[in-house]
Amino acid sequence: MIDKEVVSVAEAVADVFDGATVMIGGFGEAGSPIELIHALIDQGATDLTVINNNTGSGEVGLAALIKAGRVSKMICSYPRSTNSTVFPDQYRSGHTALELVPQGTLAERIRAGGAGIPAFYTPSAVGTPLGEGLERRTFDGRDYLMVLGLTADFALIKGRVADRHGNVVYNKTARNFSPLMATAAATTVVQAASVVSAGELDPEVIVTPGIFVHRVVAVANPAHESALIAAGASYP
Amino acid sequence: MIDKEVVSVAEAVADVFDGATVMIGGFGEAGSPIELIHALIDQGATDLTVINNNTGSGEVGLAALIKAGRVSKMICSYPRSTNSTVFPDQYRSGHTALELVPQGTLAERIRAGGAGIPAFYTPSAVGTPLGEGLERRTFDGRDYLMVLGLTADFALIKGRVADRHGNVVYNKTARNFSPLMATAAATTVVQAASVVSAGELDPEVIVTPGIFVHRVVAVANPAHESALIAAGASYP
Amino acid sequence: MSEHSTVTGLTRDEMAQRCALDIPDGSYVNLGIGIPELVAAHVPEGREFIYHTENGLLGMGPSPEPGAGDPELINAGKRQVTANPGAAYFNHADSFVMIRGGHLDLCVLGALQVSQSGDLANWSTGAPGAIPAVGGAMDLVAGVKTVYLITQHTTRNGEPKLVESCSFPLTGLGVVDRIYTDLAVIDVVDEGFQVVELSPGVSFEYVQERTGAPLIPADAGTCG
Amino acid sequence: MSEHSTVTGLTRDEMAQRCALDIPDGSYVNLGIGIPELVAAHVPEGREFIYHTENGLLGMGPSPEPGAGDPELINAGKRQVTANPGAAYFNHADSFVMIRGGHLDLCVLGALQVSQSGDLANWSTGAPGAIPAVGGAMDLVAGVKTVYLITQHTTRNGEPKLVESCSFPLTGLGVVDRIYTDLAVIDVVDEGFQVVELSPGVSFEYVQERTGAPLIPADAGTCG
Repeated sequence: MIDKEVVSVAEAVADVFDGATVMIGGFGEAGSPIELIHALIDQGATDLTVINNNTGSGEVGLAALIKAGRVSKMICSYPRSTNSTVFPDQYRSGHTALELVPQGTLAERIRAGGAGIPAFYTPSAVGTPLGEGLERRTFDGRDYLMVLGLTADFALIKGRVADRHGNVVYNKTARNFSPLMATAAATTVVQAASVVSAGELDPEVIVTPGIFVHRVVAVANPAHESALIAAGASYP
Repeated sequence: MIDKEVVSVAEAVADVFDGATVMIGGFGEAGSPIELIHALIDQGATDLTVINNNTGSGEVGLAALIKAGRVSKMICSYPRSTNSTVFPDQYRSGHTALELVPQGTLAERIRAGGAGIPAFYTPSAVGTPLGEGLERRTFDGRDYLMVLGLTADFALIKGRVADRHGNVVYNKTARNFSPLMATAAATTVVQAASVVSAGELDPEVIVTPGIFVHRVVAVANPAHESALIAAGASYP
Repeated sequence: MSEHSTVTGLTRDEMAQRCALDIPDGSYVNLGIGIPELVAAHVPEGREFIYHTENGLLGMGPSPEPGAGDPELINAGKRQVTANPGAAYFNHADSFVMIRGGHLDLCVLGALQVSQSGDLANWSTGAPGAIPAVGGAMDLVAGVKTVYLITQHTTRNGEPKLVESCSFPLTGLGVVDRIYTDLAVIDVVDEGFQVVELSPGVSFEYVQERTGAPLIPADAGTCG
Repeated sequence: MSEHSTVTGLTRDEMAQRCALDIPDGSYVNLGIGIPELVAAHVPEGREFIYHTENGLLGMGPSPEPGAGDPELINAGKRQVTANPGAAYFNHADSFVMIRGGHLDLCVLGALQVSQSGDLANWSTGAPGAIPAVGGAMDLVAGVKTVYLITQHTTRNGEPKLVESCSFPLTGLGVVDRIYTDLAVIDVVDEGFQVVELSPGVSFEYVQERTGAPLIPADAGTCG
């Protein structure tokens, strides 16, 4: 019987290796898999390339991972937020490199990586500093840039409900990048507030089909970044 | 108040013009918007380029449109089915041209058209007759073909439920190409078994958001192609 | 500069209100962070706009009542919002299908600089040591059918934001359609900046003095 | 040809059963139309496969009871099927994300011809006047991790289907991993066709006589 559930967040991230590329779902705090990120901090992998729209807030979740010195490169669209002080320090000190990608191009590059599409053309960033160095090509009289698909070794994702086949549904705008990242990683790990038996999710409403998911772990009451920050928390 | 509902299938397709490119949802009979197609036959537009995975069956729906001589070109992946006799005749007589596209490339070309992506690279069809004439390029040591996005003037689509904002949900494998086509057409027309008020569909389960849909028409008891064929029907 | 002491121009709210007047009923609209967000509070009587936020929601509603929000129902500015009847959630790729694919009717953005050929700079001053951050701005200007800006006419230091050519890093080339400032409404046409209307009590000369490129008067014929 | 009168080889069901033995538990599998479909009836005890059909269903189940089907719940062969617990529906682009993106573990297809370098021809004989139709075959062979074929070893006229190079239009170049025929199981390795096992009562020479390229015996060392 197919059962992708693992018993702990520690087990779920046990094989993340030094130098790995890790996609982390979420836009701001919505969809941020805080418990998986904290387990990754405990696990110790370092020299990570992390792909996320942002760079975290406060000193919990993604920001804590960066603060712990584990991230050698961020690929993101918006590394600047309220309460985002950790990344600027690591960036200015040269510890963490930055690849800045327009948000829509970032999303589509991840989708392409998961879809077996090595490259596509986009009109975004033509004529701007973020288009420099990219190949330019004209279609129907308009200029476009060629950008490459993005893949990762791991994706860490937060769902609302998952079943043991790995099917996932999300909560509101916590969906964001996660369904794309699930397709683009060699190993996709999902934390969900509840894990149910196959057949309990309506096949019409599944957002991420189980084929994209390798491990599921229940985190019954996931923390919210803003609540942790308001409480003055930092991790570890 | 936003209300995209129109009162009849005739009104829904009234502005389809001679020479238009029309995407028609469905894979075989699943998702085929038969009533909209029949309304298009009545309406009279001709010299159409039609994009659909197949070429219809029997002498109803898409096959009837082809039989009526209205289709000058089909873009599809599989113009051969049980009971598909109309297209072969029109193809052999030279009345209807054929652009054959691998199914996954067809789907992705439609998605790209809707996504503002003029071209992308795919490994499908490399080294085959369907790859001839396409630009070839190597990424990471593997060969890919560049293919172009596809757009249309109209998309005719069958949903299960639509709301008056144009949000749509589908029935099982009737979903297939329809959500992609909805994004790729200048005017997207949806027939749905029921049309409800905005707010009656759960925002978490909407498959086609209303921004992609321009007209919605209720067809309470849509015909199934196989049932029509079994009953010996032909249209008109 | 003789008018200086008497000219105040439009407030932030008034700029947003003036902009909202030009948005057709039923439009699908993306509002940038800052003054553009205020447009939502000034929808003209009898019109309905559907708001898109690029983090995956169409049909965005106002802020929730205190305590009633969900930290996972937020807008692109990461503030809690609500979902109106008819709303839909979707993933980020689908969200930018809407943007890049030209499905949104209009976006309203802020500006650091805009050039007379419609180039926009609104994501970076290029200052050394600054953390660059672009978000969805480049995708919005490249994909949305109509791009409006709302901005103060000059910087806090009184420097023009409407210029011959931008000195800050660009967001997009030739993408801006119309600009709403505290002093005027200005179209970007083939010939450059064309004044559409002046704010109450503001003269053409006053605006021209504060603009870094020639202005075409409202009544001049153009082919824009 | 001396064995001709006594050799029958495997039946269609036996070929499918033999193939199923090689599919690991928990595999995500796409089965082509024809003999490959029979694999689903021969899943070895204790294993579970999840079937993908490219028209938008993962977790495809068997045919419905007569009268219980839905004409809009069909497989790629357009036959009515069912959905197993844990199934999911999705659109065609997402379906081919699974295929092209390398997420499916295995597909089992039919063949018109296969070459010793793993080229497959299975969509067209190139006959004049024939209506060409490709469906998802080219995407499957380009994207799925492992490609198995099930096919009669020769055509009805006794011509070899395993050949040095295909004369029919190709589906894909160098894409086939293993071939299950009525006479043998054969891997495509760097050196060509390598016999993995012979069907009961079938000799190597018998198979070689019916194959259009050299066969490597099962016990020969290779680097494939």
